[in-house]
Amino acid sequence: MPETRLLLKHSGDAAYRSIQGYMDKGGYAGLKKALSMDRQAVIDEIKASGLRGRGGAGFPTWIKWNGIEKEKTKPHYILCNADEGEPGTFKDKELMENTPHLMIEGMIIAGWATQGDVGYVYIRGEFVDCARAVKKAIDEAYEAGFLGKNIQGTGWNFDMYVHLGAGSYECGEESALMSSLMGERGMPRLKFPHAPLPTVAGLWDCPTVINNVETYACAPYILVNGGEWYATLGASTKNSRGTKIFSVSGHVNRPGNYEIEFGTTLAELLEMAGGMKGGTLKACVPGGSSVPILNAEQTMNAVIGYEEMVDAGSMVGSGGCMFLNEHTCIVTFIWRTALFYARESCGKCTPCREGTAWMEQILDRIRKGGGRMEDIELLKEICSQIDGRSFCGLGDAAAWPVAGALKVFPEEFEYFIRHGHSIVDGPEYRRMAPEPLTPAKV
Amino acid sequence: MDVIQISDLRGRPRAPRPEEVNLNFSEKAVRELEQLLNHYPDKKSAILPCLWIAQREYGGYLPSEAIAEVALRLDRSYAEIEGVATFYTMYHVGHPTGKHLIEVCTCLSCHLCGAYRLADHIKSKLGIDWGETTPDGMFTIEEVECLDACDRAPVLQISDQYYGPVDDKTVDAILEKLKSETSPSTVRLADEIVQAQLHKRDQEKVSGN
Amino acid sequence: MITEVGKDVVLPILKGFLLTGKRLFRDKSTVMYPEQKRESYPRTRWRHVLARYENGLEKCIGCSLCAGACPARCIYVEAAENTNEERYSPGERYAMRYEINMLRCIFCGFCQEACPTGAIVLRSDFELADYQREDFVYTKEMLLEPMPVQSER
Amino acid sequence: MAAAANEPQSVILTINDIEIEVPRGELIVESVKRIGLEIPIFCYHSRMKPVGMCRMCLVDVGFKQPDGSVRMMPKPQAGCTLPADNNMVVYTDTEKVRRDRKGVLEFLLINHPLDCPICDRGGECPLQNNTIFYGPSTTRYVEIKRHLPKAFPLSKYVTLDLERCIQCGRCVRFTEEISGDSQLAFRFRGAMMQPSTFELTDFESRFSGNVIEICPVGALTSAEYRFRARPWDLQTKPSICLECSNGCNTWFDYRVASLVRINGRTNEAVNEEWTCDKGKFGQNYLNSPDRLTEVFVRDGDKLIESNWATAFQQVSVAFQSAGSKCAALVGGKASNEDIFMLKRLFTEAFGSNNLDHRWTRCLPKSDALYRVATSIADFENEPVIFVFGNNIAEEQPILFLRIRKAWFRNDAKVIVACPEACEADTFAHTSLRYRPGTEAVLLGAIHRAATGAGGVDIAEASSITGVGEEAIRRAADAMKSGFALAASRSLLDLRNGEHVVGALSNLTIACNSSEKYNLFATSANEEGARQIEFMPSAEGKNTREILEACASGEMKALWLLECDPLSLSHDNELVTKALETVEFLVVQNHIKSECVQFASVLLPACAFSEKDGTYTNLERRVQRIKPIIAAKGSAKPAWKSFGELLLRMKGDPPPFHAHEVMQLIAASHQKFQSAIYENLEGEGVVIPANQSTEPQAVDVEYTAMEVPSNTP
Repeated sequence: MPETRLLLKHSGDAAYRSIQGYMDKGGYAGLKKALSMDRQAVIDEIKASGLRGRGGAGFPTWIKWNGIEKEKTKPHYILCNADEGEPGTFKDKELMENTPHLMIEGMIIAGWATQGDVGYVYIRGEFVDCARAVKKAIDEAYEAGFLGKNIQGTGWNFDMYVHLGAGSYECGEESALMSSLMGERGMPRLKFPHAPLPTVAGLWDCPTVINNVETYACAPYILVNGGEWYATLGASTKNSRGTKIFSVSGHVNRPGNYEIEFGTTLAELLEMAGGMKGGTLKACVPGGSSVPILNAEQTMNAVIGYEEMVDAGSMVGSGGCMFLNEHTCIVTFIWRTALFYARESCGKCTPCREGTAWMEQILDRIRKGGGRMEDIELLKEICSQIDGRSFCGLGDAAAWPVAGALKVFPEEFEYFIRHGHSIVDGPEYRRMAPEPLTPAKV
Repeated sequence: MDVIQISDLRGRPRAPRPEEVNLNFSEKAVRELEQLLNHYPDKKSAILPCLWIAQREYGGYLPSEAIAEVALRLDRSYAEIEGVATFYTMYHVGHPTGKHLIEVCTCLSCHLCGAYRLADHIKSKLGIDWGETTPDGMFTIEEVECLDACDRAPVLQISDQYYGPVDDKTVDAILEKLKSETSPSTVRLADEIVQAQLHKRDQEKVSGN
Repeated sequence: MITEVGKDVVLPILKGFLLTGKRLFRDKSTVMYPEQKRESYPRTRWRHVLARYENGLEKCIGCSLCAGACPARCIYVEAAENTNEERYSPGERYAMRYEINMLRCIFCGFCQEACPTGAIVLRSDFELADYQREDFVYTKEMLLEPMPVQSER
Repeated sequence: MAAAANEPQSVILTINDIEIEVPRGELIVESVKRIGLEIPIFCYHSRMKPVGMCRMCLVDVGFKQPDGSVRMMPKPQAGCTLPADNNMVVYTDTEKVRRDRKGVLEFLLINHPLDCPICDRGGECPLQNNTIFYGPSTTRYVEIKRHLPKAFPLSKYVTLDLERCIQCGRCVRFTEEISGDSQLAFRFRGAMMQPSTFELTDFESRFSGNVIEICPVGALTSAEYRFRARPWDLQTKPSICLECSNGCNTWFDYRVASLVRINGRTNEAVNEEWTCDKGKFGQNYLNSPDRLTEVFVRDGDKLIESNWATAFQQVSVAFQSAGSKCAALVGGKASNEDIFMLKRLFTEAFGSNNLDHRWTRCLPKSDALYRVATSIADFENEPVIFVFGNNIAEEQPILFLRIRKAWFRNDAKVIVACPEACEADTFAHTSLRYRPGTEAVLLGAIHRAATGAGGVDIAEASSITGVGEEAIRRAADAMKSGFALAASRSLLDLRNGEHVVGALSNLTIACNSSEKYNLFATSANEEGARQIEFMPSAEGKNTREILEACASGEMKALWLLECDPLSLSHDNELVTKALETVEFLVVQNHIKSECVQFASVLLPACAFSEKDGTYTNLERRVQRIKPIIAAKGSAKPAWKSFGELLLRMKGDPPPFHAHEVMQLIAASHQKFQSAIYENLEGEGVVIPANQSTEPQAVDVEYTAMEVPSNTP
């Protein structure tokens, strides 16, 4: 299947960033339509579309929207998770920079559907460009009367603010993001069934809708064209509907964002990105750093879809697809992944705080040539002790890639431990690996 | 092993009393904070934005006076503010950075595209290691986790700008350009972040009240 | 009658003398204590000693585990903190007072077993007799090993 | 979690195949205790909000499906955060759960220094215990452990060892949720996360001792207890704290007859399980060399060591010759038994009624003004609380915790009126910072604002007190439909104390809250002395009159029991003159005080840890103490010495045991009948209040007083 540009259709168009250019291309029509509809009808439309959360977990969006109390007793908040931090993912960045109004329109639609009062766009601190673009778009939307008091004469008031983070991957986890927005350390909060859902008690204990940038950006299209139309996209898959932006990076010729319909294969995606650079395909991390790694054979057979990817041995995740060429040392790559999680663990729960650091220490030792054969078994054990035992998903996300790589590329680890250096070598490998390089040949 | 004597308590520092804290925010900063407080139902939520303001006001990092001032302005305890500030990597708590902070992403995609070799180049050129500052106080180089610009790997961030993909030559050019730059990039980044959160109508709201 | 007397009385007496007579010509097993001393077995458990490291620092850290393990409750430990100027043991803690009541001690060796640093050891010195009850409370100074010769603190 | 109104309040769940009924929303970790099981925990603490950080309490959870099958959840769940629900199925001891626990403990131990032999927590350490029961026997960790500062002196009382910390957050949550000072917070993140004060500055808190007790490892240890003993060296007995009038329950740990440390003992009605630093660290006087252990009698300029017989001889002669011109004053640390026997000695043997236990400047006659109606525990459920006068966190720290809890848990509106900045301001609904001396005016203004009549003009009061009109109205608004008053008798130390207290009483009457009027005692057994009526009857003299009579030479003999008038009275000049002038002065105390120099006879008394007896706390709860360590020297319980003196003088058989004294008290004071010793095990007994008639409004001058700048 070729690329299906929906959200990214006008991404290259500079005029599209301003409200005038956006409205010229049919922007805010979805919102206007929504405002003319009953609130429940909007949610039903989303339900019909089969839209699922694009942040990584793939939770059906309409359930969140529908979960907000209909009889309002407290302020309702609409929260946009723009704290994109997953290594390999950069789709939200492009969406916010190039099509900020799309996301804002989606948030206002969500606000209308759930009687929202205030919307917050939580953008990671590094994304200053995005924040500027979103802020400008919000200000424009106010002037055009899509935000503020008595929106389009409906009598409904809705405010929206930009909030910037300050450097923490953990804040991309929805409850940690709420903690961070409320001025706390970005640590996750108790989740259902241990505490009420955010739709019941989220920000400041009030009902809160929280979605990813891409999820919100889909809403205007669904409203304009109808949920049923949206559901026709990706109909070849089990339960994944619509389009998904994949951020392709690594050893490919044309890294960038590619929007595809569900049901496309990873091989087609690789082709869109211009094929491999510097060697043949060795492995692929299809959905951001936290998903299990696939080898070349699995990659070529994988179909993109929430359930289909699980069958292939990995996950859609947030769509950060990294292709690795034959000169990549999997051990070093996995060590770097583990280092990322050890540095970004918030420290709240024991398995993640201690386990991620321990895994990193072991992999670092192996990478420096001090590995022991029993380390492989130990790493597997540690992974199983973290997976599912941690407070939030970060622990699981730290364990999956390590466990996955040990399953898919056991020979690489064994070779490294036995010989004290990597199975791959050459200038390409040396260009990648950090100091100190393994002692054997370099 | 050195043991800190329990009996050496007389010299222990105590936290400053509220009246001992100097409030150094400029008038502009106070006004900005006032506007930002309008965004949230409680004062606590403004901790992150307020720390950004403080980082700008105190010259690109957060000395203990800055923490104390933020705590006082938002009615929180010092320890809590310090806890929040030390959690996030973009706040530089306690010690100043160089005038220009070069943040090199070495995470997965950048690692695949040779970020470590690039970092080695910068390190040897400036003669410093991760987290160190050049003797003239111009540059600090820091390793950061994924900046989410993997399509431009290897990428580095200076102030609010991303540079990528970069190689040794472009890095040299960037460093040259920065040397002539007068305003500190750390302050500029904090300022940009504060400005990005100040909406047009905030001013109206505050002045309208 | 007479034969019975001979069998039951005289014969055993003669047998006894015979044994004594035989032993007369063997080597003597008696040692001339205290001039002579018998060799003790390697695991003999007698008088306690507080050991030192090679650099002269005390091994005892005053953890009181020996006192906790002691079934006779005969050990008393009071700990204190090392300072950089006045250092008795490595780390933070040392035994300021260490006393064993030898009258109560049953030499079971539990203290040695409980000791995490191998500081309290039971050695072979068994001459523990004394004249005053008070003298049986062995203090830390009495128990400590002498300083190793070559080292300086 | 709030249950919907129409849902039943209890749920039925299955734990390890045993069905039990528990209240809706109860946490699993509490529910399993009902069937005698225990889930290992570190971060969970029943008095704080659950956080689920340590993951030690992971259990297998599933739900019964309508068809009867059980669907287990794919991941283990934290028992400390999971509320019980219908159809829930919990397994606490499966192979999987055991493996998870082992895994968590392995993680916790990889960076834990295992310096248990020198750790003060060793032997009573939850981490040790859990490791023994659930943990792995060896470690697979071969890397270098994390190294951080050890034995860092966080404050005078608390030592921090960051290597031992398992980041459970109990201490951080304590300062946030319970004590409210937020002195501790986590710094940094991930593996380097560490609890600390702001830049490791001094840990300034009134309740810092509690974090030592709740720390599940030896990360926070007591600087005073540091290396003084191991748990197995210690003997532990229950006791009561006498540092203020709260009567907190404590564990008294001692070794070879000397106090080593004090820990909080659970009494839900009094202190829950908390102690304040005054109570936990302020008891070292028991081991002090200043303790009075022998009898001394005066010989010219010198006090010479003597014996009880000589002392009794001299005392009986002196007091008999003084006739009714003798008096007795007691301080706050005398027990009910001491006070009662002293009263008996004076009324029956000396024929004097010059007795008093009050040391305040004003000594109002009306008993109604001394009322205490609300119990400590009831404060938790009061919707509106008016804290008036001095800093309550200073005077009654544990009561302060209750009031804070009322706000934290139940959203109570707390109105704080205090002349200086105080801890209660941090959660006050309205904070009224008045100028010292203007108490009555402020109360008058609130009275006017709440009732629209009486009191004083609000605008005028605002300018006198320095409290904004808006604040006064806001406070009055919250209070007018009823409030519970928390004020202490130190208000009577004000020059116009009687008017201030009268104004408080009038305000409660005006707001229909006279049954929630509380004027709390400030010292340990002040309330007990009041209940035993250790006060002058009609012809007797009160404290001030006694001191004046002593100073003028009219009073011939004075007996001071457990008190130091020089520190208790506001008028040191008068006290010095009185003590110098009075002919015969008996000082009976457990510790040498300044007035020893004036004494004719010095009698040693037992401290609370050495005697049997009862104390009555501010809510009239009678609590028992038992002798823990032997009396020092020839000291004896004060009541015993009074009994012996009574025997000498009147031939009355003396009581041999404290419970006999209590029976005597009960016989002469009806309300003590419930407080006989058999009833005093456990939480103690609250004795009924005096039968008083409906409180009447009193005439009050709502005027300000000049306060000399040097007195607080």
